[in-house]
Amino acid sequence: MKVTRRTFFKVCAGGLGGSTVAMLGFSPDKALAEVRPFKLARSSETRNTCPYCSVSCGLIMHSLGDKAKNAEASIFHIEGDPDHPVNRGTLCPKGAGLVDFIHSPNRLKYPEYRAPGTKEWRRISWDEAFTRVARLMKDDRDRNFIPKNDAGTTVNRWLTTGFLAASASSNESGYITHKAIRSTGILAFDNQARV
Amino acid sequence: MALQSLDIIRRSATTTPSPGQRQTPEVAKLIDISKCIGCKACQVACMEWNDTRDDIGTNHGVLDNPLDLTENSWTVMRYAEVETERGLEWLIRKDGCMHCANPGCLKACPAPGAVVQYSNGIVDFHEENCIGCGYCITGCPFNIPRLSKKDSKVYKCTLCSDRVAVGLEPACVKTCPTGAIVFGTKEDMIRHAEERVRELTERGFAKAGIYDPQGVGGTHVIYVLQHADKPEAYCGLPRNPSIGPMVDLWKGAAKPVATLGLAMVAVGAFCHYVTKGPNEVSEEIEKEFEDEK
Amino acid sequence: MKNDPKKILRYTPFERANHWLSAITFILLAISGLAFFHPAFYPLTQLFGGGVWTRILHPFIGAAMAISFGVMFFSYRKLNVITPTDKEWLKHVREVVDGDDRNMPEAEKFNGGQKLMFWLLVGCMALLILSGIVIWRAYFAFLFPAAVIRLASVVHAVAATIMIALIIFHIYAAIWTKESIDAMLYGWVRRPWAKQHHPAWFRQMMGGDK
Amino acid sequence: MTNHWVDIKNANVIIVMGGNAAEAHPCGFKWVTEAKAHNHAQFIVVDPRFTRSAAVADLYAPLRTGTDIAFLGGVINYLLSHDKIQHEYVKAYTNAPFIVAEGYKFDDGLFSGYDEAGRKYDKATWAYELGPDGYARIDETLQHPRCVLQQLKTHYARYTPEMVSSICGTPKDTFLKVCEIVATTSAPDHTLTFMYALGWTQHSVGSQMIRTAAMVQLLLGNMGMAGGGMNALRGHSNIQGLTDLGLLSDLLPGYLTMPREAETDYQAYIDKRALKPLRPGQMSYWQNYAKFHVSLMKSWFGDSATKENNWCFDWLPKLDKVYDVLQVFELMHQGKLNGYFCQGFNPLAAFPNKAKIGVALAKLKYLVVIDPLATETSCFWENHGEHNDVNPTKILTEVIRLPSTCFAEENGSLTNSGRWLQWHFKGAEPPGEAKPDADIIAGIFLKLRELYRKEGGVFPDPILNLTWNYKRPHAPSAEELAMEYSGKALADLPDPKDPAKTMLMKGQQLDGFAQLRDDGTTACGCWIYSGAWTEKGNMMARRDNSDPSGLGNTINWAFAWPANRRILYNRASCDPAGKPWDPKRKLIGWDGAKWSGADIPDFKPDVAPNDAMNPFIMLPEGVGRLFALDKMAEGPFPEHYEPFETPIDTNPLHPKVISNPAARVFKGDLEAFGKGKEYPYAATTYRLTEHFHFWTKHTRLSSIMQPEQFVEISPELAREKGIKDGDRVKVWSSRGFIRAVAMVTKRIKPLQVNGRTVHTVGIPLHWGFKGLARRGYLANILTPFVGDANTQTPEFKSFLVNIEKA
Repeated sequence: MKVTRRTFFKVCAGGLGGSTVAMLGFSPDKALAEVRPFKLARSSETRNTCPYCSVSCGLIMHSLGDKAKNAEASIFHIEGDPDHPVNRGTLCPKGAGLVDFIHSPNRLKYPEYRAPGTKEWRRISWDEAFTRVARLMKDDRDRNFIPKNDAGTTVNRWLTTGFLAASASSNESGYITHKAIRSTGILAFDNQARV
Repeated sequence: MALQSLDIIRRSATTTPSPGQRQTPEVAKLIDISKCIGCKACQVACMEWNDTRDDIGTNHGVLDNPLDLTENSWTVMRYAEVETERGLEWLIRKDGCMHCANPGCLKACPAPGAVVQYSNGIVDFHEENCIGCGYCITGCPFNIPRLSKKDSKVYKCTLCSDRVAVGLEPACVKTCPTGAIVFGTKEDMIRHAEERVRELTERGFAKAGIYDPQGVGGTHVIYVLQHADKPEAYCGLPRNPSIGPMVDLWKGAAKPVATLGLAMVAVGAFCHYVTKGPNEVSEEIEKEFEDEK
Repeated sequence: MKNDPKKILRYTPFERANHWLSAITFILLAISGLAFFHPAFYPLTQLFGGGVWTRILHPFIGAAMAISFGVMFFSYRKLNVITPTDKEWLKHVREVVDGDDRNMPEAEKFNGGQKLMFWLLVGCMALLILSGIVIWRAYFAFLFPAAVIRLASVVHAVAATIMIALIIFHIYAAIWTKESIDAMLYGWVRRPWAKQHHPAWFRQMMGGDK
Repeated sequence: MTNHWVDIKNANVIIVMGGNAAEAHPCGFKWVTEAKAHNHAQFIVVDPRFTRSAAVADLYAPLRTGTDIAFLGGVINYLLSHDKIQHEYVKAYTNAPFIVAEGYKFDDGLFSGYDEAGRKYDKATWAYELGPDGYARIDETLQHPRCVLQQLKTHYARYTPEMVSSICGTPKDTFLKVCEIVATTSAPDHTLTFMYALGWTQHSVGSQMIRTAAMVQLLLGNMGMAGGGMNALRGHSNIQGLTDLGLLSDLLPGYLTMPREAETDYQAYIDKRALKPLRPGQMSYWQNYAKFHVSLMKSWFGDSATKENNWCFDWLPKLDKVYDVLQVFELMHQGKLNGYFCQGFNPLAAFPNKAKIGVALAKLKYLVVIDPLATETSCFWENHGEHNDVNPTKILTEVIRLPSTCFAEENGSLTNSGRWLQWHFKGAEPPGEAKPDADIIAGIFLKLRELYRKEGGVFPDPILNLTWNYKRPHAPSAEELAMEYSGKALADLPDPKDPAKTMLMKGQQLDGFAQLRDDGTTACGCWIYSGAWTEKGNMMARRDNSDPSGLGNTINWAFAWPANRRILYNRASCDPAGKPWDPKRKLIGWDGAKWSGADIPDFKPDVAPNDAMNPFIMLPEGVGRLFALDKMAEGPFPEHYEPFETPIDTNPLHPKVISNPAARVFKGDLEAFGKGKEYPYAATTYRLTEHFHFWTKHTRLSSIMQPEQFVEISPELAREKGIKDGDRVKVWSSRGFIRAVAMVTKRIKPLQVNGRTVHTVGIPLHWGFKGLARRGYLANILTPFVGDANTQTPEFKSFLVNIEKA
């Protein structure tokens, strides 16, 4: 094919024209930028207390959904409660990252059982779990409960099972734990107060 | 169109004026290093609010972690153990975008609307317009923007423009346990900073001062430094930051000069052709070879 | 296509193909580079599929051109050694511009102007390659300190501007000097053309001092 | 805390010692920065490490770990010898004028009555001299050679600045500078506050460290004052609550104490605790013990608890000794325990000597773990290479792991360090099948009760008769439980002022513990929490943060125990005539008829000033104790004893008695203590601000902030050992080793102690073999199995290690 000078010019002119058209604004332009939409605009807010240290900062937890029947709440953001007299809206690095604690991949989801000498967990039902724990407790208590000491004094204690209580659980959990555990006669009872 | 778009006073790679009729108060974030305990709550709150998560890294023999700003860490604490006349001092600086009044990133950016500046002073990146060239990194006097390995767009602190737009303080400001980071109008922040400098002077920090570098037109993130005479002691805070001659030349004079120059070459050529006509083989030589035929 | 047995071969097919490869890549580079250089040219990114694609493609096209230009450089570097004749030629360049080449020293395959152009392009190209690597964000920029990147950005812009100007000039010279484009398109030139513009080369091709 | 977080802003001088508030309690620490900014407060940090708290301090004083008593004893000596005490306060509100019984003495490191074989004291001589009226004798002139003040002077005269510097390694001028600043607060209108935490408690002499500081506060007249007090910054969010609720071997809710096996008689049990006044006109509030105890038993056993059966006194187990965690793990290690429950607790990481803990757990028949997270303890049988090198097939413990909810998924209250009970609300459903702790306890308990009901068994009475009248027995609600511990009337209660009127009707919630009775007509699960849920509703959920006094007491925010009181001993903020020591910080005042003001008065509201009643109403003598009587295991005055692992292998004060003579040490552990020759470096474990115990390594954000285990050493030690910043090092004690990254920092300084250089190795403890953060060694691999003589809190803060490049 012989490209004459004329055709060459035509090609060049075409290219130039095309780019000029583009430059004149025929190309799709982007919308003028604006700030990211505010992510809490309609989230549900729940008041809570930071579970880490004993400053007990006030929290506001923001969750998905408006608590309608068909929506399942999931907390996606937590920030300090500005009305709280101690933290006044602030949070420390641990508290500011609480949302990742709630959604930690290491959260336990189901009761699990590890048989003696085995290498893995087996998922069990709550009923199985409670039944097994109660059975172990009763067998041990019945076998080792000490109603009277050597001197014949009533002591009513059970020393072969112990209980370590949580220290980030609520007063209500703590209270019912104390009540239930003491009723069995357990004395090896402690919490995180020391460590 | 949302109202905030009207607050844009400057837009990268745009030759026509931005809408600028609507005025909002000029804001500033004040970081008082003398109150900072380096707890990193700001780092966490930033990631949490902006839904970014950096890699779980390693320890490098320092408390700093992540070690540097990344596309996911828009702010990091930098720790300097400095011996001064007062003995050992631990100067801990929250590093991040300074939101310059005269932003080098915006100047350098070739993509229209990828970097914008609002009338409240916030310099924001709009990643949907970002082409990933990294010119903003070249233009920034504070070495702030970071290119994402995932999407090849740059990211940096937005000063929580989304929060500020609805009347909230930035996430790092809200979370700061000791009130080392405060937020308000720039005027109020300067006043607050002056009070802090007075108090520090009383406590024996004779050279306490405000860091609001004028080389970039002032910033919308300002520091109170115990030793304002030694900004470098704070993990290399630049003493007199400015956009710099190279970037100025590149994104300043060079643009019109070069464009004009090229146009003149083209026009010159055209004129030459029109005036002098084509350069053809002379009749004489043509004849010479006609003989041969 | 040698349609006239009396024509002289000026450029081999390979040379021509490579020249046009350089030319095309250069044009693409110039368009995309200008798009980043000045907002007025930014819409040119549409030709490449938008800003991001332009950013991605530009350095790769640059790498392609670097290779093709490199080949040209090695093929022509000896032919472009500037001789005293060329210097003489350059002293009389105004006459050429005025369209009067009667008193010019005899040009070889390339005249003094072309040789000067060659070396200027080589210089620009070298600067562009070097500075281009420094500012290639995706792969190399993180290796360099900010000050070096800033300098490289300026060097890249300046070298590119000069090179575009040179190429505009080069294209114009080709348009102005009739039949030059045919030479690069088809490879063969008419003998009168050769004698007119490159007498020394013409003689050499004719096998003696005709 | 005797005071509360916001009150710190009222201080003139703040000392953070035995803690690192900026790092461990950043949001509470804000009130330190507020005090500095708005109250011109001086802020002092005393710590072996230049901490994040020190970063913002006006003065930092280094000291060797475990020598705080020497430091504070030196402060006491300075205050007494420079006459920088609040005289009027000391005379009226402390036992300084009280005369100590004859026979009390202190000699060469030991107090009178020491039994070396039993490692304990006969405390008979640690007493007041009593008059014929049964009251303690006092000398108002404070000159009697046996009065407490004179004894105090003699005791601490040995703690000279030179001695302090030699023991602690604190430069003498720095120590004196601290003393000078502390002394400024002896002015009645100036206060000092101490903020401390595990840096004091986790020593073999931890309780005495705290006591020494409390004595400083009494001498300076800072107890009961706004901006003063002794402020224990508790650890977990509800460790205060769990302690208040008595979840400890020897406690019942509200600091009631469990009976010992020798206490066979109910009335004797009560009488021993219902202390009679030791001075005329004193309140001695524990006289009401029976009311609290009977109401508790009514709450637990309902109608089964009757006057006739001594309110089920026999149903409470009787202690033969205290079963603190060290004791329990010692027994477990001996194979004497079969079962163990860990509810939200990670003992494999949290108790000293991990190797011993691991072996102990493997001897159990069953282990039940209730936790929201996959803890190391629940996985103690898993092999995790170098980090947990065990053989699962050899571990025959049955492990049951039960998922519990986290804070966000339940309602309830937490008690903060300032004693505020604050209610929180559920915001989302728990993951999978996780259940609230209360439901899990209910599930186990009801199943156990069902078995006893069906099969019978040993002594089932307390189990079968425990009150369990919750609307949904398997899921008691937090609201029901809160109402139960707050207490209610079991019969119509007459108004004590006018018996014709009814104060409360049967079934109504009590207004507070003042309404409790010992006749079985009130039930209250925790007397000090009484009033948390009244007929007006849930006081813990109150949200009025108004602060009319400006002192930050916000008394309508949530509920503070006791009786919503925000600052304990606040009667002591006024002089004996009832005028505030500092009118600018007036907490309460006498209005002619009663006490009232910005806080709830910690006093009998209608007792006028200048009456004999003194401010410390819980104590039989009504005054603060500079001399502790028999309340402490190792002596009535704190004495410096070296940590059980001391780098100097001596005690400069008394080389014959080096470490706490009254601390309990188990056989085998004593022999395992390291000596300075083999393990030359003082080590201390601690927390970092980025993490919370072994918990946040499961949290991505926290793991990003501090991903990998490290230890901190000084540049000098690093040079000696050829260690560079960022190198991996091995740190070992006589119990095991860890490997970690070395952080070489100027923030840890070698100290000059007893004529030689002592280096410190700092060991943060947040890593383990589970979690999102990089795997690491549990730091308790290194720590010694010995605790404080009074509380048995393990000595995590002072031990010996060696270090080398790994």
